[in-house]
Amino acid sequence: MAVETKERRTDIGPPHYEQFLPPVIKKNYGKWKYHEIVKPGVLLTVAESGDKLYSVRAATPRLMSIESIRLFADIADEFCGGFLRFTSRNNVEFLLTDESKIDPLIARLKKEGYPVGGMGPSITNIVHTQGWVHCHSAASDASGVVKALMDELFPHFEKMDLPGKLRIAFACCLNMCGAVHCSDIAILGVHTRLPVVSHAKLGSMCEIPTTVASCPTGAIRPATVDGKPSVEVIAEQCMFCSNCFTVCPAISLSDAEKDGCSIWVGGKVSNARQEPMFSKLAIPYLPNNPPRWPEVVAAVKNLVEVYAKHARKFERMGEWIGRVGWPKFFELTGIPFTKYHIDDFTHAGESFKRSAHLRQKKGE
Amino acid sequence: MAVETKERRTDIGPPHYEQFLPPVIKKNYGKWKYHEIVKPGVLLTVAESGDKLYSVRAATPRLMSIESIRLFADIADEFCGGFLRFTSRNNVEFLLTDESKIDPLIARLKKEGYPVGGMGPSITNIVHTQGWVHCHSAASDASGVVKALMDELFPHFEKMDLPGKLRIAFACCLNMCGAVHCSDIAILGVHTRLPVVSHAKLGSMCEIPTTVASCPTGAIRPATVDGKPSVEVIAEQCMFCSNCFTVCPAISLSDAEKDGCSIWVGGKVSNARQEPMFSKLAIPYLPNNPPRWPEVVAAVKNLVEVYAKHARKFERMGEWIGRVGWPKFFELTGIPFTKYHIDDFTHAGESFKRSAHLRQKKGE
Amino acid sequence: MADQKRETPRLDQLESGPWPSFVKELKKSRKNPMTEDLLGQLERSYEDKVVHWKHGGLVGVKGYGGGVIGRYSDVAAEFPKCAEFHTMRINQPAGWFYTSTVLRKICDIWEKHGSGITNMHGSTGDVILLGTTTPELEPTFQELTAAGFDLGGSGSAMRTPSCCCGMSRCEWALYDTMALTHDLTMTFQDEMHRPAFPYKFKIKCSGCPNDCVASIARADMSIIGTWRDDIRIDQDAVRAYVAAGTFDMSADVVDRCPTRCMHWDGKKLGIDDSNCVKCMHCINAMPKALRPGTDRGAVILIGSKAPIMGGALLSSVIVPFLKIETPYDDIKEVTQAIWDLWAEHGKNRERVGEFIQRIGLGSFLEQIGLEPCPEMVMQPRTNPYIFYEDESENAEG
Amino acid sequence: MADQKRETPRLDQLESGPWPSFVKELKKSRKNPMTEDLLGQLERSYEDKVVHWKHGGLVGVKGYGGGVIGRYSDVAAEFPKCAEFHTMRINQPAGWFYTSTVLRKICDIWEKHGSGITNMHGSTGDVILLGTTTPELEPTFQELTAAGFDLGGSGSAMRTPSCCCGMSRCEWALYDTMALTHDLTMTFQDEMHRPAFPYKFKIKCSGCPNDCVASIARADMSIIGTWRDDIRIDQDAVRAYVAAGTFDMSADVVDRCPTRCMHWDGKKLGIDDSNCVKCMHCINAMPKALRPGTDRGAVILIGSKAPIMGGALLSSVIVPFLKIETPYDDIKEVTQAIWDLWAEHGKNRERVGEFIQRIGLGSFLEQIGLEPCPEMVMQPRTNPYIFYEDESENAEG
Ligand code: SRM
Ligand code: SRM
Ligand code: SRM
Ligand code: SRM
Ligand code: SF4
Ligand code: SF4
Ligand code: SF4
Ligand code: SF4
Ligand code: SF4
Ligand code: SF4
Ligand code: SF4
Ligand code: SF4
Repeated sequence: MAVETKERRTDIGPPHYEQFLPPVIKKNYGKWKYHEIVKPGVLLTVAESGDKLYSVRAATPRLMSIESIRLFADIADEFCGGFLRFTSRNNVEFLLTDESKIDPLIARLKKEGYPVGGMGPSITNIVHTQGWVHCHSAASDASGVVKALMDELFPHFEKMDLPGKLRIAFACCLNMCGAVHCSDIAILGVHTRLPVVSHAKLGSMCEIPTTVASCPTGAIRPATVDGKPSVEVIAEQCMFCSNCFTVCPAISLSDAEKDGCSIWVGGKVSNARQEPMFSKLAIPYLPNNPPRWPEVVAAVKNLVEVYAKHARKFERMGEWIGRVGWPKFFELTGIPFTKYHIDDFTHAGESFKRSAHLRQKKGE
Repeated sequence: MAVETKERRTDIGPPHYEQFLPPVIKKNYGKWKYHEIVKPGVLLTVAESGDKLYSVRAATPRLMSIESIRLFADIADEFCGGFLRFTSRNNVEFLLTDESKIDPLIARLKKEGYPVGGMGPSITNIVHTQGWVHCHSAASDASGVVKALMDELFPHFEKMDLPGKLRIAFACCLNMCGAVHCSDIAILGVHTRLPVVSHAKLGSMCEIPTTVASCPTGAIRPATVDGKPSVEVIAEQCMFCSNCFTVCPAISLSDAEKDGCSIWVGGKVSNARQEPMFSKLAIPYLPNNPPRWPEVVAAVKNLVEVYAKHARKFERMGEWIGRVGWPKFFELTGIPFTKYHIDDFTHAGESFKRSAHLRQKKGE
Repeated sequence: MADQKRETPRLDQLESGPWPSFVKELKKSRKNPMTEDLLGQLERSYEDKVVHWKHGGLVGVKGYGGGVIGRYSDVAAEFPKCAEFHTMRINQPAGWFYTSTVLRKICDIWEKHGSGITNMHGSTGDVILLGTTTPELEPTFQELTAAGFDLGGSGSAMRTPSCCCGMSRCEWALYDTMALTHDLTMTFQDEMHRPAFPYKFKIKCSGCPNDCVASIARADMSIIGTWRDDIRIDQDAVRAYVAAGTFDMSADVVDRCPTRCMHWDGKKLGIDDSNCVKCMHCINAMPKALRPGTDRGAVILIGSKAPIMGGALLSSVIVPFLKIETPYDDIKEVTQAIWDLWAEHGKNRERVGEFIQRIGLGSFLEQIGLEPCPEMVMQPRTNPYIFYEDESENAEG
Repeated sequence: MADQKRETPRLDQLESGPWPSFVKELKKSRKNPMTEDLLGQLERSYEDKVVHWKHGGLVGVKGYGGGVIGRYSDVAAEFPKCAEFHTMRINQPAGWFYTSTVLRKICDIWEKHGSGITNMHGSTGDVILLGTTTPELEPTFQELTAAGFDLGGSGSAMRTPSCCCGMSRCEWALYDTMALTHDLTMTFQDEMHRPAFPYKFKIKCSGCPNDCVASIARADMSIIGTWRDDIRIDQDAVRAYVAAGTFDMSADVVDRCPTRCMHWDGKKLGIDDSNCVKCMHCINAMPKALRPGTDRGAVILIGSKAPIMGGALLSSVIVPFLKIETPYDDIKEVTQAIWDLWAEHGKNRERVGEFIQRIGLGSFLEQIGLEPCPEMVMQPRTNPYIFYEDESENAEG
């Protein structure tokens, strides 16, 4: 335990959630019977007791000013006794019992710029990360790409017109602070240029053994440069993961022209139907083109539309691809298949096609 | 090209197969229409031309005396114009056009001790290896285990009473000269004791770097013993694969009491229905108990019977287990699940259960 | 400089469009000079196409080893007010429930001590207060604790646990995710605030296999509700769904069951519960007609993480079924046993999932005192590289 | 000693039972003193429960680097006649077809020069002549070549290719396996007889995806027949199978199709051939009713092997479809390109499958001059560890 002054409170943990639950929840806690999405963004949950709870889900940009949080508080006071919650995907939910208040609430939220939707077979908020707003490691901005994407995909947020849920995630570097590795569609900021080492600073700023050990492919080795202890990078062995940079500030990978985004598809988390799956590489590289990343937006939109057109009811992106096969996926989306798509990391061999099960293309 | 004397013929390759084909095959080569197993061990192949070919399949022990091969030659002369072939699983097939000769041929083969069967949903010959008959590396005999097994499983060779094909393989060491890694049931000879190094001989008989490099787990390191260069084995890192022994005769792993057999299940090779699959560990160790290996025979028989009882039509062992799940397999066979069943080699993590998809056992 | 508005032509383009704009949010707080400079620096990044933050140093509040992420600008001369721009991670209430009152309290504190910019919420679950200076950390912390809030985790520590809304609103919650999350958070305060592990350790609790908090992908320990007995079926309600025609019972439900253990004859739905793997699909499709069984508990899985450095992992089963009952002693015991082993033998920056793969799941189980069972694997090993111990114990009758 | 029969009480127990007995076979040749001593040594192994052979030295015939496996007894004093007991691997005719005449020739040669014991056949496919001495090797070889036979492979060489009976007897053969096997064997005699590779290289040819020669599991290069157009259906014959009742069309055929691309309405069988993965199951189930299409060729897969030392591998697709036509130039070219690369960069005792995994399939393809295509992978990569080259070539419009 830490040394602490008498009056200073520490290790108190978060406030107990119970004090924030509306009465209808307290009463029916653990005694709900069924639910129904009554319209986009409006979930009705019915209790064994017959009580009804409406949850109205509105989009947020996640990056919130305290002014907007106060606005949410005001809206909650006005429509639902001050009770609200946030979701695991950074939407906000207003919790009501009075059915008549739903439409006014929706109208108000829309007016303030926080539209309602993201439920059922739709596209909900994009799980994302800091980007240029806060993180030193970012190979792309996060909030900007998300905003550009959701502006374009917005109809799928407000309507429930997709075959199944479609979860999108964005992460600004390979640390993947979020859901990129298991999303229907994921956008991942990537570096593609070799680390630049400040040999002058390295000795004093970084531990050389830690830096060497940080590289997953053993691309870093100790070296003496200009008489000073430093490290060097073996170019052919580096795959730009940035892990050396994480442990050593004297290393940098950022490159204005060569950083960009890769696109991944077919991951999922839920156990519904198929087991959880990782996302798979769809597009190795697209350029960073702020403020609206048109190449990324077009690529994602294409993926969404192809999925929407071809998947069956309830089928997630990865389940659909599993059914029709990857060759068909590349054919329908028009994405070229390259050597980058073929895994060459540790467990690469596990991804090779080891059977004659092939959908043969008819000969000409 | 090698230096050779004038008259000495080299690099002539095998004789051309065409000269060994019966006339009905020559005539209908590549123009067959369909087939039918008319009775156990008798395959009828019908040509587009309407011609009929009967193949009568008889068991062999694979290890054959020239006396028996001559007997086969005599039988072939008597029943089918001298034409016969061997199969990819070491059975012999007599090739006939005269339907009336089938039953006499079967009777004759049976009388000589080479029973007919092994077709369709049955157990055919066991693919196996040298064992104590010829290989230095054998952790168990091959022919003996196979004979003991097939004596017991014989009804399934003569009848077609299984749900699908059931392929058994035996290999006498981890080199697996055959089909052990992809068989419905496989028996594998295993060492379970540490290599014993003859330090006195090693320096002169083996290359130390090669010996060190041969170990998949890095359990061998150079060492000086009694002043001589040799190697030592790090006990905790050795998993008894015998690869060091393969490259270095001064190392030995044989152990009369501790060598034995492991049993593997659920592999397959064909692309029919599910893709090809590796065999999975069922029983880590059973003792070597010549001449009839009763523990091994009982274990395999149990596996066959459980499969025969529970699998659906066409379903191979691995497909059946896939359908009901591994917990059920262990339950039905009564085999205990141990830590040995959990992979801990390079790609181990790929075999962990990474979902909540579980058939829960009902609570008591 | 701060009262003069910076030009942000690139960012301004992100104010339009139907989706809520983070740029608008930043501008709502631009009266705060830190945020004004943040806007400027961000515009600069949009121009340069590179990030303008440097590695953070070690900053924090007294007695805590984590909860604050230090951050410094590399263009501080130009944007002095955000030269230092640390974030504070504040442990959210379980399930992210708030009242307007408590939210206003947080806003007031952050208005006083920070940039006025937040994330609601961070990916791990915390309230993220984005941007303050080193001297403000301790005062902010003290006001937060006074308001009932505490810091969340960062560094090589237990991280802020999170959970789905569970029993508060979902009929499928098979255990009380919020109660468990709160209890574990309180029990392990020391492990959260004073990093002593080889690397981070995250706990996420989902009430059912739908896993609405992505625990199987993003938590070193994933606790996912499940059941052992039969799915409860209301056949009338089933027929009502079919009559309503929103889906094709055969193609969309029966054929989508991962073990094909359902049967529909046009009138009656049959389920072979012994082959049901509790995937939730049929229940999801017909919430009014099907309900999970009543013998409830959770699967405990371990080890998921992002790719650094051995590749991403999903969590894998270590306890196929556990009743989740206060005071949660068995979960706490297994957690502690795992921590003890990993803390002693894990390498620096080795997540527990990677640690298990390195030492072998079999040996891991042995050392934490759990019995191996076939539910833990997709399939038994395929390679013959077995570390036999004493063959007498392997021999089988 | 040799004319005095050795006691073999343990082996004798393996003479009874319905399965053909290898002990009887040994005894049939026991008039040969080598075999008599082999019986004795084998009985000794049955008693001791260990093998009594030592590592073989380098023995062979002039100008050949393989084809003979040297073998020496470690109890030679007791069993002097099998002190040396080498095997000769004789390249079998494609498809293992023989006439009585040619078999008798082999028997006569082996009676004269060896133990009289054989394997019909070895696991790779050769006729194995089991047991002779060093001086007998060359005379045996010369008599064999005179009879039209040659040695097969051993050591770090191309091994004896083998194939299923294919067009000789099977209506499903989608290319001529025996012709291809014979041609490749003849073309690559030098590679077979003079080991110059990092390790062994096996070729196996199966006429269709049933893979009756286990090529996908046991060959560094697996050539498996397939087709591209539609399965040919005789609907009357389909109905006849259903009427005969040997299987349940829905449960056993339609539901077992791996892509569920079949449809049966009780009268007519429909197949969505664009989703058919050519698994053969439906055709296997109804050989009189269904037949593969007529646009035929093969899939080329590469790299299968037993577990030593990186773990077992199945072969993986490198050419999804190739027309198999004499003179087979494209197969030979791709084989040669693979060998050149592997011979230069493969490590000692590194099979080509392991080599590909080490250098990466993408880079392997590039170096042998094949284009990557999605048919080569089960799925694209899941980890983001991409070795980007020039991003301009990666950029996508
Ligand atoms: C509110 C929230 C939990 C929370 O505590 O915050 C939630 C709430 C519900 N989820 Fe969820 N899920 C929530 C995140 C998730 C996640 C996590 C994520 O996306 O990162 C998943 C896993 C996604 C994945 O697999 O990648 C998730 C997978 C599901 C599924 C399975 C869908 C599938 O077919 O795979 C269901 C079942 C369904 O929708 O039929 C489900 C169903 C539901 C139900 C119907 C449960 C109920 O009876 O209340 C809730 C409303 C449905 C809806 O939004 O369509 N929820 N749900 C989360 C809302 C996020 C948002 O703002 O959009
Ligand atoms: C003769 C032989 C090929 C040869 O050139 O020697 C052969 C011949 C036939 N195979 Fe085979 N297969 C032969 C080894 C194999 C192997 C290889 C092996 O076992 O090592 C396999 C792969 C086994 C595996 O998956 O592990 C094999 C998997 C098949 C299959 C797929 C069965 C499945 O459901 O997985 C069929 C289709 C069927 O039986 O319906 C098949 C079908 C056939 C047919 C019906 C083909 C035909 O129309 O002629 C032949 C007779 C069937 C039978 O024996 O039941 N053959 N067949 C081999 C006989 C071995 C023996 O003596 O028993
Ligand atoms: C703030 C947050 C992103 C966000 O915008 O929400 C975040 C931000 C950072 N993460 Fe993270 N991670 C955050 C959730 C995650 C998650 C998602 C989760 O927890 O569900 C992951 C993936 C799951 C996992 O834990 O594997 C994640 C995987 C990483 C990793 C890779 C760890 C790995 O084992 O692969 C790193 C690298 C590291 O630890 O050195 C990392 C490192 C970082 C650092 C500390 C950067 C660094 O190199 O030291 C980032 C600080 C950014 C900043 O300046 O604010 N962050 N990080 C999330 C924490 C907020 C919160 O407390 O609620
Ligand atoms: C004779 C035969 C077994 C049999 O009874 O049929 C055989 C016998 C030997 N094999 Fe094999 N292998 C035989 C087919 C196989 C097969 C099956 C196949 O070819 O279809 C395999 C598995 C497939 C593969 O190639 O991976 C096989 C995988 C091995 C291995 C492991 C190779 C690996 O990469 O994992 C070794 C070890 C080695 O090469 O050092 C090996 C080594 C050996 C050696 C040479 C022993 C050694 O350590 O040097 C054996 C000599 C035994 C002897 O004294 O006669 N043998 N070996 C087979 C060759 C007969 C023939 O030419 O027809
Ligand atoms: S994904 Fe990378 S850049 Fe983005 S917040 Fe996480 S560590 Fe920072
Ligand atoms: S970026 Fe990654 S791969 Fe490249 S040197 Fe750094 S740690 Fe190694
Ligand atoms: S499996 Fe092992 S012991 Fe048996 S023949 Fe092959 S190398 Fe020899
Ligand atoms: S038996 Fe295998 S694991 Fe053991 S030391 Fe020898 S090579 Fe290494
Ligand atoms: S995980 Fe299950 S219990 Fe929790 S909110 Fe989602 S559906 Fe409900
Ligand atoms: S919960 Fe899933 S596995 Fe169980 S019956 Fe329903 S669909 Fe099938
Ligand atoms: S592999 Fe195909 S073509 Fe060859 S014998 Fe078997 S079924 Fe016939
Ligand atoms: S060959 Fe296989 S994949 Fe094709 S239709 Fe028949 S069963 Fe289906």
